[in-house]
Amino acid sequence: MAMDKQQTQEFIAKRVARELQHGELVNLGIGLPTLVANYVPEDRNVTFQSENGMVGVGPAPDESNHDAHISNAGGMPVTILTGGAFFDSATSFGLIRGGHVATTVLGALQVAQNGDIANYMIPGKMVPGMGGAMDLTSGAKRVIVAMEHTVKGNPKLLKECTLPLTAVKAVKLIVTEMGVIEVNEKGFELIEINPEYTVEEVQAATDAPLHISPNLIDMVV
Amino acid sequence: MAMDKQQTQEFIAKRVARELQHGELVNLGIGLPTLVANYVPEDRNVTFQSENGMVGVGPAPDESNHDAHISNAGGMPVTILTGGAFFDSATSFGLIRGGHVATTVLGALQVAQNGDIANYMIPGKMVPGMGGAMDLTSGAKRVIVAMEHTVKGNPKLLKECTLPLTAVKAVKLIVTEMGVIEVNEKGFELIEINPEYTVEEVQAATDAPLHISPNLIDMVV
Amino acid sequence: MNKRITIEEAVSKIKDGDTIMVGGFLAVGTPESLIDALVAKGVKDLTLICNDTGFVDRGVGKMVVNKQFKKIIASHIGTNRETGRQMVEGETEVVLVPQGSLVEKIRAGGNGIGGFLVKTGLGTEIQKGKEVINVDGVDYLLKKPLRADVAILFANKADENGNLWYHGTTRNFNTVMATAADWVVVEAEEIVPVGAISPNEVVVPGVFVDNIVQGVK
Amino acid sequence: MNKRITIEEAVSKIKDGDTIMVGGFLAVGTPESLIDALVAKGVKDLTLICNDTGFVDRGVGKMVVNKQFKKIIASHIGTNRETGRQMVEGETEVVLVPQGSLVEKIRAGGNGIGGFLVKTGLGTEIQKGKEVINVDGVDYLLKKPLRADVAILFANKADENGNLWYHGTTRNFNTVMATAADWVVVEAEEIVPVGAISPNEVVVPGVFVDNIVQGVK
Repeated sequence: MAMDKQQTQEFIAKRVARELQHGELVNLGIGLPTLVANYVPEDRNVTFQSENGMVGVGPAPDESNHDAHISNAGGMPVTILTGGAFFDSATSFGLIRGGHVATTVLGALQVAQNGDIANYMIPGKMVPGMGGAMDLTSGAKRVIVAMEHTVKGNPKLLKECTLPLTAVKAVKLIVTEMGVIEVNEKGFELIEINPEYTVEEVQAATDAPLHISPNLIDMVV
Repeated sequence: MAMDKQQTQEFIAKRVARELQHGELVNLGIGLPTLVANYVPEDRNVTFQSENGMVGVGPAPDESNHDAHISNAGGMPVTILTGGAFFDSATSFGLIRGGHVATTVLGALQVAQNGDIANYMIPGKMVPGMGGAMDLTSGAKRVIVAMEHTVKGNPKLLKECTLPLTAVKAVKLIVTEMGVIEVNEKGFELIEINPEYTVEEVQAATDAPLHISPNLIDMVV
Repeated sequence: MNKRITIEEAVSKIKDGDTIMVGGFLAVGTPESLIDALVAKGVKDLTLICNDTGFVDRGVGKMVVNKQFKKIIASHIGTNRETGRQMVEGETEVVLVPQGSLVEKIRAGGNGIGGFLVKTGLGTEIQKGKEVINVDGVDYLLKKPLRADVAILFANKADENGNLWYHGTTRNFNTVMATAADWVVVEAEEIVPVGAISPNEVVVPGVFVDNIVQGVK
Repeated sequence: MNKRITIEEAVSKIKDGDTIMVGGFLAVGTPESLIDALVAKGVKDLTLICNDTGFVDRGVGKMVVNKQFKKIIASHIGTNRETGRQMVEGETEVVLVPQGSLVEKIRAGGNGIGGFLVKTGLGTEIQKGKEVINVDGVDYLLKKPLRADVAILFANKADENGNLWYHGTTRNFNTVMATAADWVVVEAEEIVPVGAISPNEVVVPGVFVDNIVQGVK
């Protein structure tokens, strides 16, 4: 792999962007998932929500255009697109829990083969709090995890999560730099593979049985 | 009594108006209670809510000023005073149930000596529905009943209600053309009497023991 | 995304047997043009969720007179004598719900709340068949969420993206019903281009709204 | 009724041991002037209810650094390392609540809802100590209401009657907290005469607000 960290993240974000459907309302987590907004196919009108209180999230403003009262859920300055709207946190989580958010894209520390996800704390080490992640993973119609396949060489796709869970049986799709994995009744099913890797390499980096789709194709970003 | 029906209602409304405190948010039921707004003492700033979605209810508009989109909970055209606000029914009942409405003034079919109130249906005869009455009687901090003392000569202040209840132990004060009755741990306590009546006459028109306040005074409107 | 359709297209999506929410409070803030079109179409066996049943000649009451409902869930039916007649004669099932609970049940249905606890109705006939849940020594009734197949709503102004703006007391049940139906269509007094309603002034974000129609003046 | 008071009068009403709600989301829409005055006053042993604990030098985080809280209820503390340090070293009790449940618990506290059911947190550590209630075959967690003695909030604009108007993403927890405290004070960027905010554009009706103060630019 010639990809550095930034290239890897962009590669994953590009592939996730192709999952977003025309007309959908989408919530992107902070970090890697935020990059997805940059790669939405031009023929698709996707609306982004930020759970601190807006739909129609646009790109970061120029310095000259910066409005301290418009920010995203990561606290970073953003703009609002024409046709967007501001609202309070109660309405925002009504959107999320009420199934109005079609897709949420989140990072994860661990994902289990039954769809369990852990992404909000490492006991004794990192306890930032779950923020909106528990509501998003239990409320959005489709939960996509966008993350690097391993952390320091250790698998993040597991038989069972060992960290405190964010949600049970929530994840439907995982996109990593190695491939695209569907979480279904079989467990993890590899449906697309990055041609830079072999199936054996992906399995070796995954700590749960990897079912190989009969229709496995090369990952296209 | 020289008072006709309209005079009786105005008399009751005037007495109720003196109960409203400076700065209070008040909800008036339809019919007689609506008249209370006309008699608020001038030194008191009282805000009226209409549960269909406004605070700052003002008087009915002139014909020329009529806005079909501004009405009260009885569906009648009203105006909004400067400083008022419009909102939806969820917010409106949040105000009511959340204890933000200090006083509600309602009519009643029956009131029991423990404060039970029945005011929304007569089975087999009149079933209009409770509208907002159940929320108002269980949510407002103080429930005042404004009504004529009897109906067709029959008492409406009873030992126990016989009609389906609107709320249990809700009523704190009853104002009729005969007097002002507090509902407390003793039951009905007559605290003011219309000098046109004797205590015996008020008791005769009341189907539950009437405790006479040691500080009984003449009703002043 | 231009969400504008015709009134004909809108009513074509509403089928016999549907559960339908209708915005409005005593025919203020009611989608009268959509109601008129539904009366003309004659779709029937509907379940209605509405604050009240309006009047015989105004609001959703016109559909009551046209006998289009098999069941009515409302807080008040006293202004439409035909609703009372149909209830008494067993033609239509009527379920009365306290107004504050009704709007909150709809909010729950649209906002992913599986149920909620209120004191409203404790010790009254409303309590029948409902679970009493004690929280820290206080009794409450458990109220369940309500959803519908379709919501037909009113707004004073809508942009082509479905963002809604209201004037006066027209919001009532409209804003909450927008969250709680599988398909939401809004009749606007005025349709404006996207951008004409400031994001600070939007009352209901367009993401809740599937389609808009222009009301007939 | 002119609800305007000075910042000094406002902070004089906040006492050691109070439970205090603070509006804002990562220090956007936070009443910074009131926070600065509370830091100066040094009121302590407070219980904080806030979405997050801001930053060490911005938002409610300044009060964390000043060790004014004995307990913190929030959805996120990751942007303020001092909160984490106080938690780990046992100086401050921290209760983490999922963001959507936190705002809904506050809404329940202010709107007469005795509790509500959500799926959020089912099967996670959040479930510990909470009642699981099954409604029509589906499990939910019962969440209880939250209220406070005091709420200190932000608005972009307030009229002298307490009506509030917001711009951008500053609403966040402010609008809901306005309903849920015994005493509510709002720091406005701009105070305008009554009537300057149209009744159609009011975001939080003044009936929820006890006092307003002018923020320091």
